[in-house]
Amino acid sequence: MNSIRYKLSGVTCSVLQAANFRPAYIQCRLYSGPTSFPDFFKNPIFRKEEQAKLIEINELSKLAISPVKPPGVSETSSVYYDPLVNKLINHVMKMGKKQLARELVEKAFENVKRIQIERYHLASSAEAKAKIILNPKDILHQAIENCRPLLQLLPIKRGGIVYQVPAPITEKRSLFLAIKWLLDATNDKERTIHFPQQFAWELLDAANNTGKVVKRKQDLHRQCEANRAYAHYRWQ
Amino acid sequence: MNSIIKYAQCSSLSQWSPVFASQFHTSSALSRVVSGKYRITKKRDRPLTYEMANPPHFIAHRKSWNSWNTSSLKDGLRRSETAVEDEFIRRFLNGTWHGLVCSEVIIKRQFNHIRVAAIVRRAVSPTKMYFLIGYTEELLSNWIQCPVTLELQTVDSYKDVVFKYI
Amino acid sequence: MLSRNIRLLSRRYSQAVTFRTTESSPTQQNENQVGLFYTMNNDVCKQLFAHGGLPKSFMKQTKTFTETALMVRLPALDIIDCIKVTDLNKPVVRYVLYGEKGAGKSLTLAHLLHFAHEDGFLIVHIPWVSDWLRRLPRDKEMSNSQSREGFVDIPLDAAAWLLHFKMQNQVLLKTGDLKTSKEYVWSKRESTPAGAPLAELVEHGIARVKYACDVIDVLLKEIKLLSNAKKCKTFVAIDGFNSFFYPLTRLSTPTKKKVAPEEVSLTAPFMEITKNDWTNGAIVVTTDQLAVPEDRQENYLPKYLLYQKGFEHLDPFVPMEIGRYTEREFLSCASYYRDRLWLRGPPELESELKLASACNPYNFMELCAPL
Amino acid sequence: MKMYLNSSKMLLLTRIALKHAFPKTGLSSYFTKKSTFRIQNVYMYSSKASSSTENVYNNFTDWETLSRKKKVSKAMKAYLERAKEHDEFMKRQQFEFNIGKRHLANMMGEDPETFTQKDVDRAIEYLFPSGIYDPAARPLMKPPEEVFPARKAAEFDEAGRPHHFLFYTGKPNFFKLLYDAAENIQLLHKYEDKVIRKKETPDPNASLDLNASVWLTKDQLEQMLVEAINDLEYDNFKLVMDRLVSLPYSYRCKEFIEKYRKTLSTQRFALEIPKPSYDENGCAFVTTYECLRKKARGDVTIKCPGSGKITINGQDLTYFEDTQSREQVIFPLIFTGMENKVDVVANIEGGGPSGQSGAIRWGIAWGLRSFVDKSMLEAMQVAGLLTRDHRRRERKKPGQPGARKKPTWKKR
Amino acid sequence: MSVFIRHYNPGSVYNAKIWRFASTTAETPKLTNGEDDEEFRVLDILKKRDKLQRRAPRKADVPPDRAEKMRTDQKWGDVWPGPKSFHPSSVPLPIRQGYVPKGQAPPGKKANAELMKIPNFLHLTPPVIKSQCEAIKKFCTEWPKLLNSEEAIEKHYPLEIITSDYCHASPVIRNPLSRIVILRIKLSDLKLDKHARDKFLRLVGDRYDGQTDLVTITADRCPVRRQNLDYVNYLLTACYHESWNYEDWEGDKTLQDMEYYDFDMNQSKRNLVNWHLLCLNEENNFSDEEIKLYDVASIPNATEYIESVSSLFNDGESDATLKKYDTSVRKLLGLPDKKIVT
Repeated sequence: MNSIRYKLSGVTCSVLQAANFRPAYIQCRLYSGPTSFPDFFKNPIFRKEEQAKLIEINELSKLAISPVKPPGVSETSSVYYDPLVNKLINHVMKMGKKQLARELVEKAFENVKRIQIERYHLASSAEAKAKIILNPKDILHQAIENCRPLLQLLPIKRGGIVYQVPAPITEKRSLFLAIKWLLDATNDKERTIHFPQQFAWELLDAANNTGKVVKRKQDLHRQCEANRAYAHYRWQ
Repeated sequence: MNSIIKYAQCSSLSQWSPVFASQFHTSSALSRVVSGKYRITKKRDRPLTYEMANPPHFIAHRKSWNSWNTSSLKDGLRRSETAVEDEFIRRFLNGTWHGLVCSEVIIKRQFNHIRVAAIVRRAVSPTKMYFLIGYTEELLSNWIQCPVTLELQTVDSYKDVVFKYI
Repeated sequence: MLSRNIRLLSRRYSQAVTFRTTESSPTQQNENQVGLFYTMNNDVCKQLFAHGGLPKSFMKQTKTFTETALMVRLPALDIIDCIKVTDLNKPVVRYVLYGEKGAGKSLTLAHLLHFAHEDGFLIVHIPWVSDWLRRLPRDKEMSNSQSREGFVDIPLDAAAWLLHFKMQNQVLLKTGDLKTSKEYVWSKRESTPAGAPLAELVEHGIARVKYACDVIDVLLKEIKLLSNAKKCKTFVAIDGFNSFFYPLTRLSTPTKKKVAPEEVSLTAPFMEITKNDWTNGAIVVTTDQLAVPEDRQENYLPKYLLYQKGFEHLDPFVPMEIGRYTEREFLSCASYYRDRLWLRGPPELESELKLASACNPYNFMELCAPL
Repeated sequence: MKMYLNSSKMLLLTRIALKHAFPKTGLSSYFTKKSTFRIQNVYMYSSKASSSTENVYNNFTDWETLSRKKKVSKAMKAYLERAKEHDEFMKRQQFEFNIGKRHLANMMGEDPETFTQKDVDRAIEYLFPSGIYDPAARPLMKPPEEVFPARKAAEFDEAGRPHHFLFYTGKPNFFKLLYDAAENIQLLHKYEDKVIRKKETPDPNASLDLNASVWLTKDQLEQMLVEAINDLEYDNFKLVMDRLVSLPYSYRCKEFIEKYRKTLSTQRFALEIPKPSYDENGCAFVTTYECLRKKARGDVTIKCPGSGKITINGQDLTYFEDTQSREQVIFPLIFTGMENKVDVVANIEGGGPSGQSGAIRWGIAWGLRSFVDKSMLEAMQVAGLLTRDHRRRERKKPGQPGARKKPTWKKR
Repeated sequence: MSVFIRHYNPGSVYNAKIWRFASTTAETPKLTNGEDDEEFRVLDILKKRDKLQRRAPRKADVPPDRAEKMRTDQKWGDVWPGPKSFHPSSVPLPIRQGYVPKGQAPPGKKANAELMKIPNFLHLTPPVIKSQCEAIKKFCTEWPKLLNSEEAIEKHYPLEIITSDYCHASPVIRNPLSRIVILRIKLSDLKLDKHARDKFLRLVGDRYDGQTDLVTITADRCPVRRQNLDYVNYLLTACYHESWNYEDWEGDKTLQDMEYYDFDMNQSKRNLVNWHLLCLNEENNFSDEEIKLYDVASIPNATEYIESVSSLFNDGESDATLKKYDTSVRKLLGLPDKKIVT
């Protein structure tokens, strides 16, 4: 009897092999006690413009029925909240000291703003003044855009030799690399210069496409260009 | 008398005696806490009562206490004396009702009245059992200076008290 | 492009709410200028606040805003009226500014200094008392004073203060009618004759740093005499006065013994001058939680900060609360920041910041920094 | 000899049933070609409930009459014996339970007729307060069907012929379920083709919204089917049902799907929104007690015609120094745009700044529900402001530096 | 050595096929002996006689449970009069207790040691309690009508004596903790004038609690409660009378001892006088005593100033007292009033 049942289930699961999302089903609750939300809780949408989009395609009432996770501690729907800044703060944070990280990033933005206002006042003509971006958040977005790598090198072992194979990069990964490189560049400063000051300079350099981080990105691209011959190793 | 003993041996009474010869291990890895725990036998025929089936860390979780008195409360009185008396009562009962008590002895104290409860095997004639009841109550109340009453429940044989076999 | 029309929008928006006033001299300012900013011209500002008086963060703001603008607030106007009204031959009236951290006490004091300067007062101003008593930079020099044994001298700070005093009152000192009444002998060779102008006394103090503390002591006595003799109107301004009354200072004698404020040679003269036994002047003092360590910062009320001794020292004083921004002040400050490109974004940003900073001026400035 | 014949018949039967026992889904092509005729046959036979009128089965029935005269095998007799005995036992238990209930009602001095199971449990809890932590280990007096494990009714008749055509798969109910699902999928495919070819108009308004419910969990399914299911089979079940639901016209077999759906406790925020009560000078206020977050506990009162003043433990918003917790407190006010229309009074203790500000945030959001219109209520729900955050710091385990961090691996 | 009658009924090998059913075997149906299996009889060649005279266990004729015969409308109070460990045969309820893995039935009430262990309230069912209360009712005295509210009680019985008794399990009913006696009284009920109140508070020390205005005196020195009670009463009377008599050394009370702020004694009076004299630019060479005696009424609106200063010290510094102090100083110094934000 057993063999039949085995074959039976064998048959059905062979069909299922293709769509192998089985692990996703098992809700792992190895740890007793509520340290996280069960996985059928949806992520909150609390920013005004995202909600506006939802209302347009009147999706909101549908979502309102299913349970939703509460927004995190550092997330608010205020006008000056920016998820990218929040991510940056988390990257700067060490050993859970979020307040210190937030202060450092805010001081950096302040330095950026002071430098830009100074430049703004020094700029002579009107359109020179217009070119200067005053909002530090815009500068941050600009800097991140400039530092995002488009390709990455994957070490693939082929016949005993490890080749650096250029491969497409995901959105999250490129954002991570951009922020990481920015912080690396900031941290190899001399002792006497403080983090906010150095970080402000880095941001400004990256914003107008100069500076160490952008160079590092270009080196990576050049490397990828050089190794494009191995590109097909990705599939074997 | 000897038939009981013979009968007991052949039905491996040794498994019944409350204090089992649990294997005693000296090496550090194996000398973890084994008190109140029983190892699985090959033939899976060791009978366990509910009390023995639940190891000590299940007290108050799955099984309740055997002695009920106010000595363990905050600034309770006569802590050590009560413990010693309880132990004495238990040994006395196991001794006088030799081979008959097939569950643990439960001692409840209210003010100065002590109630001792146990499950006893119907292996002796009722007249003998009444004698034993009177005997224990009388002696215990003299020694502990408190009126002692015995509340027993009789059972056919050890098999009725068995909860599971390991 | 986007940022440009936002800037235009914010300018047009800020124009709607007037936040500036052209009336830049404190003497003429009155109620309808409350909540508006007036710009001090630079040289007066340099003259008054070169050696301290404005908080460091405010100095950075002035550099970024390329102008020093002070907001006209009610407590300052109140004190200015009181000073104008009191007839000067009555004993001196003492005002105590108190308020939360970052409520604007030092800036109100600066505003009053500007008024005193305009009104021709002789200014005796200590920018921050706990700089003397509680800040210990490496090169801080403490020595035992010669004239009064058992006291500790801080000659460098004294000299710096004399310089500050000279800078603030250079006009009055130059007119020369302030003479010393007595002859003072510093050492065998140096002495200042009676009738010498105060400027010379101050110069001597600056030159011979060793005697700076004694010079200050003498100077303040002289000022008292002069103001009693109606020669000059004196305006005493002390920021963080309550650190004089904290039981211990961070200074230590060469024998590494902790010093109480009474044993510091500079406290006595300033205690003297804050008494009300002289006339023809005004005293404005601020009590601040930041001037004392954590364990004495439960609340910001003056009697608590001044201890029993301080309170009785100043007793008939006028307590003046410096509160948070009112609705109008907050709006004008926000539009000023927008005008100075310090703040940008949609209008409801203001209501959010109003709630987040609880209208505390310093907090508001801090919150706007990264935006 | 008789024995041999008897068992051989059994073998024959098993081989037949076996061959047709495969569910349609995943049916490897090998079977379909060869014995399509047989499957219909078996198919008709299997739906026991539907009485098959075709006469093609008459010859089967006389097998039964034929076998009745046969001597029933010993195993069969033991099985029937056990089944009968079990029924008797259950009847006895039921009788004892009813008598016990009457006695208990009499003991507690209540009317035996209206003595519900809840009263029984409460009475037992009163009479036998065991003080044992584990609810399963406490004394209980439950009706027998809850106490004794459910057993399937007899599965095959005297002649030893199983009632269910999938009996020999070991889990007839479960595979029947998969079988029906597959069948429905076939139907929907056919219907889809009909819609495409014969332009039949699908029913426009009937639709199937499933986001308020989830598939039955494994043990609920086991309870329903009275069969043990392992994880692999449970995954297959969910997969098949999802496949069924994903079909465009799945609303046609809505009741089949609903049977295996467990509706989630719909966010009951919309249902009982507290009515604001009015204090002496007539302004409406709502107090939410029990605002929890991490270790912080407290309550928040919201007064409606207010001026946006916030008092926490008697102090202003400056009770929190760091801006992050201030922003958390004003988050719901800004989100609903009520920051100048509402006064907030909160007193809270325990936990740190982020715990306390989180508790106040939830309290404010929960209190604002009665001052806010429906659409904003939904917006708040989607923003997650109304969900109670029950997450707690996970305890540190012995032998580990933290709750989850393991000691660093040392080579030597 | 008592004689044993051995019963030995032949046959019926007890074919106890142990049914691995979790509930105690007493519960499960008794298996009937294996019926005449007509197949596979086990051939036993080495037929050993059953050496051991297996003594079948005595089939004591156990009377059926009392619970079965009970009527369902019986008076339960008579069946279970006092506290007694659980006994299955006299409790008609089919109770089960025991933790078992899922899918098994918990052990029944027969031979269930757990049910015997847990305390049971079978002797205190609601009807029994009601009947017992009825019985006791005639011994209780009725609560006096007048003492219907908290205030009435406090008015009539200001003095509160708190003693505690303990019940515990031991042959002796004595308990050392029961000797402690606590006396509690509201200070306002004691008729004390200003000086007496101040002295009483100094005597009582930290036994007096400011917020609740209660004096609590506890005594646990003496071994017996009665002695403690007398000691507590003695303490109260002694303090009370002591606080009334005025000793001569109380006269020279220094400034530090003052428990409240007295304007005349303090420095601010001196400031005021100096300030006043300076205004009139007279020479002030008063000594301390003269300053104390200096009558203040002559100084214009000084009284409001004095009262505001004392309230600042006595009622504690707060915005209100500060505002009062501000207005009074302005009036004193003749300054314009505080501008209010329009």
